[in-house]
Amino acid sequence: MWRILIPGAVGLLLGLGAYTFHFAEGLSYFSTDPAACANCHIMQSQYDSWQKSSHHNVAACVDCHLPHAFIDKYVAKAENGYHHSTGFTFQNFHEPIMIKAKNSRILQRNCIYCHEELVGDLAPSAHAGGGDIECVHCHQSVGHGERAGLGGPESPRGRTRSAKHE
Amino acid sequence: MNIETRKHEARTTHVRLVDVGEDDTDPAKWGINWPKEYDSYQRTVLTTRTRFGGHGGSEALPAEKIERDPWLKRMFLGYAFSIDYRDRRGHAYMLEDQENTERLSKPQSGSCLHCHASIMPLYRQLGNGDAAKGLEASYKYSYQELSAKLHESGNAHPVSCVDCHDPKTMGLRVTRPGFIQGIQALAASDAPVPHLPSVDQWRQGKRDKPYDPNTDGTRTEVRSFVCGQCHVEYYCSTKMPLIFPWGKGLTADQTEAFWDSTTFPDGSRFFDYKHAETGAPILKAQHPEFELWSQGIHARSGVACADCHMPYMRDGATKVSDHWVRSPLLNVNRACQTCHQLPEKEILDRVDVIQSRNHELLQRAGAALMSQLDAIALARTEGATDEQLGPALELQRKAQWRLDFIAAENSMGFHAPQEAARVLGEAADYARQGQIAAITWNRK
Amino acid sequence: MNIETRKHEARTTHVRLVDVGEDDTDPAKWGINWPKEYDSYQRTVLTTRTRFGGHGGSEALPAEKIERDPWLKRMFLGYAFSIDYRDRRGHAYMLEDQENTERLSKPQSGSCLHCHASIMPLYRQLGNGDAAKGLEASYKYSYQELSAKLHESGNAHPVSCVDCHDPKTMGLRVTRPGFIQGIQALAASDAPVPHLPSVDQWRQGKRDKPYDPNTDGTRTEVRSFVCGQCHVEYYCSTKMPLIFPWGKGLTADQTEAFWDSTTFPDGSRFFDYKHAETGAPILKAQHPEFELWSQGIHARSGVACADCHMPYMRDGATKVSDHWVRSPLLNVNRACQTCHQLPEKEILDRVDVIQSRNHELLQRAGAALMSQLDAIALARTEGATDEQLGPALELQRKAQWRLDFIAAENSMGFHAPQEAARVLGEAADYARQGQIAAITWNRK
Ligand code: HEC
Ligand code: HEC
Ligand code: HEC
Ligand code: HEC
Ligand code: HEC
Ligand code: HEC
Ligand code: HEC
Ligand code: HEC
Ligand code: HEC
Ligand code: HEC
Ligand code: HEC
Ligand code: HEC
Ligand code: HEC
Ligand code: HEC
Ligand SMILES: [Ca+2]
Ligand SMILES: [Ca+2]
Repeated sequence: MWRILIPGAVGLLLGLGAYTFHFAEGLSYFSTDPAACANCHIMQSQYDSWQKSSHHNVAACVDCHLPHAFIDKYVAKAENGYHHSTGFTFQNFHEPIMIKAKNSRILQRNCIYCHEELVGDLAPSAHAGGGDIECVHCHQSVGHGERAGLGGPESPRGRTRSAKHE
Repeated sequence: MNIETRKHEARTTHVRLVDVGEDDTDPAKWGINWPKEYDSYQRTVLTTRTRFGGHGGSEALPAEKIERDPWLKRMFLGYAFSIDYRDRRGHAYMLEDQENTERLSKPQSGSCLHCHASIMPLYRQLGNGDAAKGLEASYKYSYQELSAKLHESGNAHPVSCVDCHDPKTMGLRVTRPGFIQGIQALAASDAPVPHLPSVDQWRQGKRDKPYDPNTDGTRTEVRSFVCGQCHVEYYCSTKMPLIFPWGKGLTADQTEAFWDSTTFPDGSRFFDYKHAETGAPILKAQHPEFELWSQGIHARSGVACADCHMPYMRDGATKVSDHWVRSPLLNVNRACQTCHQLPEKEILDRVDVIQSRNHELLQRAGAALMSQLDAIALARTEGATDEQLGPALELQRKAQWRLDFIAAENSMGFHAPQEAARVLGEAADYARQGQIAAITWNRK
Repeated sequence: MNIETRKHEARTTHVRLVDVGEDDTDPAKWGINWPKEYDSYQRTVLTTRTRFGGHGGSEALPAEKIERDPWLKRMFLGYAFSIDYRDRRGHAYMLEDQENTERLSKPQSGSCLHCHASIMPLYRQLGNGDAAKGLEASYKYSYQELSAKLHESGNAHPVSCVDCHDPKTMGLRVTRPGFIQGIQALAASDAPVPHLPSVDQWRQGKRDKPYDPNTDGTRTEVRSFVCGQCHVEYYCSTKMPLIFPWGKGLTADQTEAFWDSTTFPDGSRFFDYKHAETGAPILKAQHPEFELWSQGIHARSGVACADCHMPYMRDGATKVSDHWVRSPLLNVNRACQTCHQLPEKEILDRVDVIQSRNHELLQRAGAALMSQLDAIALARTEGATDEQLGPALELQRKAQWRLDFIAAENSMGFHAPQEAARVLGEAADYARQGQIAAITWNRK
């Protein structure tokens, strides 16, 4: 009895997984094209905001959100791909979407990966929590502009980068 | 399969099943076209509660504020609010709660309906076509008379879709003559309004026609204006038409200056009531949410009432505004986390710190006022005359105005924490000065 | 080409040309290794001015605060601050300004140097190796004696690199025993410190050894701790060692409770001076920047002193911290605009609104205190005894503490706007209550 049920269940799960992953353009994880991320409308607002951000022509999604080291990249992709697909299918994730600690660390490493020369001389630190202050503590907006959020204000007097230079 | 349906939703666009027009005050009809908004709108019947928000008491009747804070009752002696003054609740109840308040045991004017019913068709009728004239007429009616007309005319609904939406375009708009006159007076003044850029723009323009919130206002501004139609300080009684005191600006001091420079049609000095104990000519402050919000950093940052009280919610692939207007603390992930990506608990803690400080200062100022009233009572027993107590009574008016401004405001200081604390600090100082004036009435 | 030179630059900055150690208090020597930071550090000699920040007066001498606000002088009567109390200025002057203040005409203790010189080697010497013991010893010396030792030992420099940096790693660290004892007492208490997560963590841990800011503190926290070594309220006189009053928490009320529960070695009640006019046992508040910042939304959001007062600046191919510690309003694009992407003018306007409200309330509370002093003086002429004036004098102590807490704090309320307003509101209320107590001294 069990012998039949369990493999059956497993098969079903696999099937569902595969279907979900495929249908949701999960395969797009193996592309670096930002549009691929935006295949999920849930990523749309980040996609749109990224296009307006200071980085849109120097960094794509994966440059910031996936490890640059080749192997990790595919691990992270598989992992995120799973979160995202299941999340997308079952709508059981927290909204607004918030970056997870693990992905914050990847992000931080990527900032430094590109800007190492610039920030290389910042003080080392023996302090709790490892040391670096997160770049996003001050540079929240580099990837997606100001966080207005859904229903936020449409730029009352320049809540935009350009305003910085008025 | 789930993903399929989502992709489908993403594509569907909106179709109208029934026509709606300016005279359609029944939300149910609009609900046929816009069921999602209507569903959430209907939830305003539900009971909600936060530490300071929503309402205590039973399903049937919200708790009495004047029993929770006895100093409130004493400060209102001589006015209807000392008879019955309760926690607010959801929009669905606005008409019924007004019809049932004991405050109606005193004569009240028809103007009261301006903010408690979907009254525009009735205003147009009273003003034959001109709603502003209709409002002006309405104060001469007793509440009961106008309420009867309202029910006959079939418009006895709480705030309804047509009050905030243009039935043709569904665009957001304001309808209330009280607000339109108020914001026009504000624009015509030179009070700084950094949070209303379109007013600054109008001021720099030709000024050939008055500021029009519906055409001049930005969408962000109108997302607050619609609430400013009602969540504001007002005069609403039987001596003159409803008025919003914005002609000198929106702060507690500027609105006080406006009332101080106002006289009744018979030329006598403006006040809302004479305090029953002391005889002071008191100004009553009512729910100045729009005014206090205007002093805060959120307003200045372009954050509108609707951003927090009607946040967008994702409904499948589309976004709808949550028409279950309520405390944002019941809805933190949509109301706050879109802008503040912090854990929900941290956000609630921050609000609690702000509200607790405000509550502490509010009680302190309330205690100061009570001491002043005691001192005046004592001076009377010592034989002080009205004239000798003049300074004390003027100070009571100033102190109560400030205390009530923050007590009647419904965010417990959140909408503008520093400004609320400043106003309460002044309230306590004036109350103590008044106490001193009373104690020293017989010294030169 | 260009890039190459930049890369070259980047690499060379790492290389150390000279060795530096714990006893190297001369910044010039460190400057050989880290010229960029040294250059900006040296700029602290420049005069700066904002509406409330930096200093007025001549190049030679900052303006007298006690002449700008006469009520300050009267509130300090009986204390050295009524003789000479000026605007602060840049770090470069801290030692010289201390040596030249008229306050030294009254006997002052050696502890004063804790925050005005690069004193650690001298402390180690006094405590044979143990700096904490060294500080403890220092209060027995007169200021002049210890200052002499400081000059002999060749450490007569203002705050220097070694005070905030570990010479081996250049990592940030605190050195001042006063701060270390203070933060340990705070950690040992149960006062909530949501802005210092590492303290909460330590509290949940074994607690086998005291909280260590240098190893337990996060980097973000240490970016404020280094300033908290000096920009804090303190006792620093001849009766007992220097102490930071943090054992019950950091708010104005909690630090007051700490002083109220403190006694002098001889068991007598703690106070800083007896007010010359009234005889009240007064508490003097000094620059509680760290304490007020702790109550604000920035602290709670992990925004450190250094974020605003030492923002990173691009210098060639690398980013360095601006060691020209000064008002961020002189540096808005770096100090604020990375986080607040608003026009500079808008940011300055927001600060001005906050500071203006605070300044208004400060003057109001100052006026209330002056009325209280007048009332006490009058009561004296009417023959009131110390005992009969007891309640009035206690209220003066409470009122002055709160007023001074915000007056001595140097951000004119910016570091925590609502909290500063709350404290000033209480100050005005207590001053008026004290006035009443004095007026009614002969009533039962
Ligand atoms: C220049 C770097 C950068 C690029 C390129 C970038 N992001 Fe981001 N992303 C960020 C930062 C910074 C955050 C905020 C992290 C935080 O708040 O701690 C973020 C956050 C997010 C989040 C979490 C939700 C949120 O809004 O905070 C999502 C989802 C996201 N990015 C998706 C994308 C997608 C999809 C793309 C490509 C279209 C993209 N990002 C491109 C830097 C980047
Ligand atoms: C299958 C649809 C889908 C695709 C394709 C997709 N995302 Fe997402 N993404 C989601 C969903 C759903 C979430 C929320 C998951 C959660 O919070 O658990 C999410 C969350 C995130 C987050 C923040 C949450 C976290 O795990 O830290 C980041 C960052 C992010 N996505 C980046 C990307 C990038 C970069 C790409 C393209 C390489 C991408 N996404 C492609 C659906 C998708
Ligand atoms: C794929 C490489 C890459 C990644 C990843 C990246 N950047 Fe950049 N960044 C650049 C380039 C190239 C520029 C433009 C040239 C310059 O100004 O240095 C730039 C510019 C900037 C600037 C200056 C312009 C502005 O937006 O103010 C900041 C700040 C910045 N990056 C911060 C970050 C942070 C923080 C992260 C991580 C969240 C990050 N960058 C991730 C390549 C990258
Ligand atoms: C930045 C978010 C925000 C904005 C913008 C805002 N509010 Fe609020 N409002 C709050 C919070 C938080 C509370 C406190 C709720 C509580 O105590 O439960 C509150 C309370 C209220 C209350 C009492 C709610 C209750 O449950 O009793 C009313 C009424 C109100 N606001 C109206 C307004 C109006 C009108 C505006 C615009 C003029 C406005 N608010 C703008 C966040 C906001
Ligand atoms: C036509 C007048 C009117 C308009 C327009 C209006 N309100 Fe109200 N609002 C009221 C009245 C009246 C009540 C109290 C109802 C009661 O207690 O019976 C109320 C109650 C509330 C409450 C308390 C709800 C609760 O559960 O305690 C909130 C929050 C609120 N309004 C916010 C808003 C916001 C935000 C807007 C604009 C989007 C708005 N209101 C527009 C008249 C109005
Ligand atoms: C300018 C708009 C406006 C006018 C005019 C107005 N109200 Fe209201 N009323 C409100 C708002 C907004 C609330 C909800 C906020 C609150 O309760 O403070 C409210 C709440 C109430 C409540 C429920 C809470 C309570 O106070 O017990 C009653 C009853 C009430 N009003 C009666 C009246 C009466 C009677 C009049 C006429 C004298 C009147 N209203 C005039 C806007 C108005
Ligand atoms: C107190 C004011 C108010 C009332 C009453 C009101 N709405 Fe709205 N409505 C809003 C606001 C604010 C928005 C957001 C508009 C924007 O940002 O453009 C909105 C948006 C909408 C939208 C646009 C889509 C969306 O959800 O954002 C529709 C459709 C809508 N409302 C339908 C209705 C219906 C149907 C009713 C009556 C059952 C109603 N509204 C009552 C204030 C109101
Ligand atoms: C549409 C964006 C937006 C929304 C929604 C929003 N905020 Fe804010 N909030 C801001 C901005 C902008 C500031 C000003 C500081 C800044 O410039 O970052 C701010 C400041 C604050 C502050 C610090 C200022 C103060 O008054 O102490 C608190 C606390 C706060 N918000 C809480 C909340 C809460 C609680 C909610 C939800 C009820 C909320 N915010 C909703 C954008 C928003
Ligand atoms: C979010 C930014 C911010 C943070 C964080 C901050 N400050 Fe400030 N600080 C200011 C501003 C703005 C002023 C007002 C400057 C003025 O009036 O010119 C100020 C004023 C001061 C002054 C007086 C400056 C002068 O020119 O007279 C001192 C001293 C000071 N701060 C110390 C501190 C210390 C110590 C900390 C940390 C415990 C701190 N600040 C944290 C922004 C900040
Ligand atoms: C060793 C003690 C000490 C330390 C550590 C210290 N300060 Fe100071 N600070 C002072 C003294 C003393 C003055 C006043 C100097 C004078 O007026 O002669 C001062 C002055 C200032 C001023 C006023 C400058 C001006 O131009 O008016 C600011 C701003 C300031 N400090 C901020 C900070 C910040 C931020 C930190 C930490 C990064 C810090 N300080 C660390 C003792 C210290
Ligand atoms: C706990 C640290 C600390 C101690 C102890 C300390 N100071 Fe200061 N002092 C400061 C800081 C920080 C400032 C700059 C902020 C300000 O001026 O309010 C300052 C400013 C000054 C100034 C310049 C502004 C003014 O007040 O005229 C003088 C002079 C001065 N201190 C003298 C002294 C004397 C004398 C003592 C001993 C009785 C002393 N200090 C003890 C930290 C300290
Ligand atoms: C405490 C705030 C803070 C933190 C944390 C921070 N930065 Fe910055 N960063 C700044 C400021 C301020 C500037 C502007 C400097 C200037 O304009 O001179 C800046 C500038 C930059 C620039 C642009 C330089 C230029 O003008 O081209 C880059 C790139 C950058 N930072 C990257 C980073 C990275 C990567 C990290 C994390 C390792 C980081 N930052 C952490 C405050 C910060
Ligand atoms: C009042 C405290 C203080 C003093 C004194 C001080 N620094 Fe710093 N220093 C800091 C802070 C804060 C940072 C930022 C550390 C971080 O990145 O978290 C810093 C960072 C540095 C760094 C790392 C790179 C950078 O610029 O961020 C160097 C190198 C440095 N300082 C050198 C010096 C030298 C040389 C002196 C003496 C001329 C000196 N410091 C004096 C507080 C101080
Ligand atoms: C490292 C980031 C950072 C820096 C630097 C910073 N802020 Fe803020 N600021 C914040 C955050 C976070 C909040 C809290 C509101 C929120 O969550 O958005 C805030 C809130 C505020 C507020 C509203 C709260 C209040 O106290 O009224 C003002 C005003 C403000 N900041 C001004 C400034 C000024 C002026 C400066 C520079 C002197 C500055 N900030 C520097 C991050 C920063
Ligand atoms: Ca009124
Ligand atoms: Ca002290």
